[in-house]
Amino acid sequence: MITFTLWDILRNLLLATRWTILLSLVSFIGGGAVGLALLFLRISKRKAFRVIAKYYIELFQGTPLLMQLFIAFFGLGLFGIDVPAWLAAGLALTLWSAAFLAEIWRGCVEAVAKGQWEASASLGMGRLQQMRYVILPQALRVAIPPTVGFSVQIVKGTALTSIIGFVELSKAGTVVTNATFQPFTVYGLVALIYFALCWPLSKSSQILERKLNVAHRNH
Amino acid sequence: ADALADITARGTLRVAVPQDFPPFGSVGTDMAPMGYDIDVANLIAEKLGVKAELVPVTSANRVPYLQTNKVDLVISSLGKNAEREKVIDFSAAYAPFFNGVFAPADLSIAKAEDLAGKSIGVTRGAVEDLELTKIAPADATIKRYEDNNGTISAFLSGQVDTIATGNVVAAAILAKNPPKRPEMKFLIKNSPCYIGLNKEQAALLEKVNAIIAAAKTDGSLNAISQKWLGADLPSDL
Amino acid sequence: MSYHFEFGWLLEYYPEIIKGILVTLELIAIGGVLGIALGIFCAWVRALGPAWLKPVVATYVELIRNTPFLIQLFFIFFGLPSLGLQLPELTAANLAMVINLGAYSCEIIRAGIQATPKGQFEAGESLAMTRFETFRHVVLVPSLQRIWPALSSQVVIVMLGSSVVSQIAAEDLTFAANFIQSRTFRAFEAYIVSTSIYLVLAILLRQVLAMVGGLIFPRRAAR
Amino acid sequence: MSLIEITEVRKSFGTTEVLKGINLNVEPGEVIAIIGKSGSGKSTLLRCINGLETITDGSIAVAGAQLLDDEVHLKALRLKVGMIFQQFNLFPHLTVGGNVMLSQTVVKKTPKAEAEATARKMLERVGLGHRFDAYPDELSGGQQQRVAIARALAMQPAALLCDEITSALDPELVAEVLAVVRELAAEGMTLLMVTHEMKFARDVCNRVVFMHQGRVHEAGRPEDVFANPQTPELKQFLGVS
Amino acid sequence: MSLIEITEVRKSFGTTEVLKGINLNVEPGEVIAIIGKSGSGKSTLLRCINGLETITDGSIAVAGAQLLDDEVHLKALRLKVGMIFQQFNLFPHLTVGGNVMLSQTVVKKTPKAEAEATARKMLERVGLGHRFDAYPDELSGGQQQRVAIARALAMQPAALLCDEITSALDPELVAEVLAVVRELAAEGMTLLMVTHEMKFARDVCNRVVFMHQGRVHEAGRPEDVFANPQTPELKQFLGVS
Ligand SMILES: Nc1ncnc2c1ncn2[C@@H]1O[C@H](COP(=O)(O)OP(=O)(O)OP(=O)(O)O)[C@@H](O)[C@H]1O
Ligand SMILES: Nc1ncnc2c1ncn2[C@@H]1O[C@H](COP(=O)(O)OP(=O)(O)OP(=O)(O)O)[C@@H](O)[C@H]1O
Ligand SMILES: [Mg+2]
Ligand SMILES: [Mg+2]
Repeated sequence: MITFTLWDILRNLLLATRWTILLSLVSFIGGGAVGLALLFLRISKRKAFRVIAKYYIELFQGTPLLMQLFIAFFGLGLFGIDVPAWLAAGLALTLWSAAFLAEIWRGCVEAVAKGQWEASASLGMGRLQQMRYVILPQALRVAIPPTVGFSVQIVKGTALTSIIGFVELSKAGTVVTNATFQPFTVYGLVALIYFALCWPLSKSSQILERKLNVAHRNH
Repeated sequence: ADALADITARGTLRVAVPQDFPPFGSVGTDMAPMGYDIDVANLIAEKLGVKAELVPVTSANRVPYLQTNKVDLVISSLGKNAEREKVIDFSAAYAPFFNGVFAPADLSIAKAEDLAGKSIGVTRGAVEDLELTKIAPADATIKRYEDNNGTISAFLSGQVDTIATGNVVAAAILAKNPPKRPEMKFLIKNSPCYIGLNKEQAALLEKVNAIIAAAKTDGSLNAISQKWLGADLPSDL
Repeated sequence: MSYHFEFGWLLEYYPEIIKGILVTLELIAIGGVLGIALGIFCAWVRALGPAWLKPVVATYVELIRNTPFLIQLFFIFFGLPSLGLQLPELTAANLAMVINLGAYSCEIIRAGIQATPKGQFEAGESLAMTRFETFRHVVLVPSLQRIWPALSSQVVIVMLGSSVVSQIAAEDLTFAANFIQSRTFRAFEAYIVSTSIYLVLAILLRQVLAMVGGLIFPRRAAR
Repeated sequence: MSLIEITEVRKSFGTTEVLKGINLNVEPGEVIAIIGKSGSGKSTLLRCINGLETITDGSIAVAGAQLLDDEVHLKALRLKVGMIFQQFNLFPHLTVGGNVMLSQTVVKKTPKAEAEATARKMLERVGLGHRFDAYPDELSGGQQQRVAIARALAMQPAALLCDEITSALDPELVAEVLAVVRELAAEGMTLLMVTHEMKFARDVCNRVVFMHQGRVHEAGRPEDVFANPQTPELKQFLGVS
Repeated sequence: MSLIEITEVRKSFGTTEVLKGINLNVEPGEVIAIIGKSGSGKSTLLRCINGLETITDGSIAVAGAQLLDDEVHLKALRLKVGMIFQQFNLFPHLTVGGNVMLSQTVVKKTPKAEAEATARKMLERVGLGHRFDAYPDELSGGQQQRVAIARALAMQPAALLCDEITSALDPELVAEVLAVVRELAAEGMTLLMVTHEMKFARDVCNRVVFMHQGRVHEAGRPEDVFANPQTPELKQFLGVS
């Protein structure tokens, strides 16, 4: 048996954490971009667009992320499309987080008073201009806390990419445990690292929210 | 397409290997895979005259890797059954199965029938899962965990009475001096491991079988067995 | 495509699939009801409860929300026995679900309570109700109504997240899929079927929650 | 013995003193109007009497019992003194009937049938017997405020505190609420009301209390106070200068 | 040719018809007051003219161009007709100056310097030149409404639609907004305003239109309409019976 020192365990977990962070960033940035596009569809004037976006969101929010990853990687492979694992992971995580972000942001856009749409329309702005100059800047303020809050779910969600071969934090935990038979030490450390990644995000989301509420009350 | 030709052309043999199933596959302190299956993978690659490219897999995705042509072989302590054989091909046996049922001394178990009323922890999809499902009495409860670690943790935390695992693993558990000292109750026999290949790859299958046969005679497979299982290859393999 | 899909043989495994669906339903039923109850209690503590309990609940909520469900599950199933508490896998899975949803719903419900107009508290108190009675009879229902859609989404998310309980051998829907694929090596069929079932469950669950909302909230009266 | 005895009551928010030593005795059956500029402390005084604010100094006694700041004493107090707010504060998730029954069943543990009978009687009294099963948001503001009155009455209080109960109402609806209050006064209910309806105060009240900068600046019978204001502040407030 | 020609306009929400065939021509420079009970369709009419609602039947033409429901036509229309709302609807994330400049730079692609000059001029015109860098929430309601007027004026519209633009204001602030409108009228701006300020309507308008149940029930010069209402409905509305 090879013996792992505590440092060996921690080092390997931290190395794997790089994947967790990288995948989170990809998922967040990609999901943000696709989510924004999806948001436009979801609140479009055209019913067809709204319906498409609605079903998309329903599908991606209604199935386990694990399966989405599996299908993105192996499902496409079945059809002879050889997607590398990083692409499949990026794709699935992006599509998945886009569904959630679009829905979060829709709530924020709808929170902007109807009068703002009407006032900007009566000034001759087109729909995109209204969004760009009037609605989004206001929605953005309320959107920041729940968006940051959701990033915690993304960080935890990346754990599932192990199904397509990524040895990120969770998977590294399992693998190391299987070599060391010290589940407590290893999972304790894993939990700690996740907490260290997620807690600052949750906390800043809460602080932002509180700031926002105070700002609201001052109006 | 002919897989063997592809491998030769590519110069690499892509092999799915476990990293959560010691002693067949686990990792070293540098997170590189190691174990019985890894050594066999390297051996076959060497004999084919190509480089081995190891792809760590889990029990849930090892076959999809093969089916989608992301690997050429699955050397992941696969057991064989009729249903599996409908989907993929199996080589000749490359590893014995020295796995047994382990339990603390105060449990008197000598054969499969004695498992009645007991709970047994196994790793889902592993050979011992397939075998025990066949031979365990109806009122024994088989608990199937995701990986070896789950199985061992379940045993150590008392969630199951007995586990089925390899003797080397059991020795490793013993070395940690747990309150429940597992001792071997009986061996799960007649259930060696096979290498998995895609169907209709006769050339590759033939080649792999030839390499295994050669390795059995020239003693290199026996050396791997000694190294990881602490025992000689049984003569009937 | 060289792979040939075949679904017919899955019929052979219908007992596993049915059992898996039932276990998943049990997890979400127990987790949903008790988790929301725990969430209500914690939200009450955080918004209005005794000062000494607040940090306890806050710690619990932060710990759970910032670590993966799987790790929580492992600690309950493999860790609690060392404290002398040995739980069967299904009980452990249920407990983990309750604890997990409890923390998430706590934060959601708290937001609903905090959005209650101050006048509602004052009206309740000036009618001689205690602070707790006011919470229970005046504040709670409109607060829940206000956040019901968010809470429903969270329940669906937790239902989908429940799939990892298969790792401690709890025989839910994902376990069934994994079990089947480990026997037959037909992962695609097994996962496609289980994914479809999850989708149907998610849609049904959403509708059930909307119906429950319609029952406990007689009208759209929350401001 | 007075029903409500307010002695040297002071109340500060942080460093600003809002009530600066209030003395006021309310006799049973009296109807008192509290008038004064915005910010003079009228609402704060009512809220202190109802225990919604804790007083900083002085004492308040209702029917001889001291007002203390613990749940038991507060509850006893609030059973004797009901309060009605500017913003109605009806419970949106309960029907009109449910609103009026709730505190009876919860606080007094009145059996449901009896609570319902009381609720119907009180709603009848404010002219809303027929809206028992309606929800608050189906009612006009005036009707909502009358439900709030019925809700307070259902607890059978010895006195009612009313804080600008018509200020949030459209002009057409003010009259219907005042009619209800007028009737209560005629029936002998003790009323302490903050109001801006000078005509109403003059017609219905026994006594008018003018508050200014946290003090009772002038008080007396409405005839005297309105016709002969003594202080320049009251004169200015009444617009006679 | 009239500036705004409204011909047999009908508008339904679901099955209820809110406008039941409106005919109205507005000449350049005319100042028209629309009066009528709540729910009579006044706001809906203005919103139809501005294209915020799609009409069910009939036609609306502004400066000879038909109002059609696509982005190009709507934009052309809105460049000619500005609208001011009861709730101001300033953009809270922009300064006063930003509010007035935004649509110029975005819609008309006016260079920034020029837009700023126009914005300053318009703000000057409503008496708020010195608040260019303030944010809307730092202004009183009256000031906010004047900014909204400046914002509409900056697009140099041929006509302005005003929907109860003083209804959300405290009484003291109404006058300052009306003063601005009065000045616009004097300068020859075409104005179509829904208002409850009868005195203002009488003083400033050329024509008064009384709407009742989705129809133009009576219309004419203010002197005539207010002094000699013809229909019982208008009489009742004006409180002369
Ligand atoms: N919770 C509070 N915290 C701090 N200051 C308060 C609070 N409540 C009231 N005040 C201040 O106390 C003073 C008196 O307020 P109060 O509401 O009693 O006046 P009021 O006479 O009822 O006025 P109004 O006619 O406007 O209702 C005001 O200056 C107010 O700003
Ligand atoms: N979006 C809508 N959907 C359905 N009905 C509407 C809508 N907007 C207005 N209505 C109805 O149309 C009728 C006329 O409304 P409108 O707002 O035009 O009246 P108004 O004359 O402006 O009244 P007010 O003086 O109260 O502003 C009302 O009965 C109203 O309920
Ligand atoms: Mg007050
Ligand atoms: Mg209107």
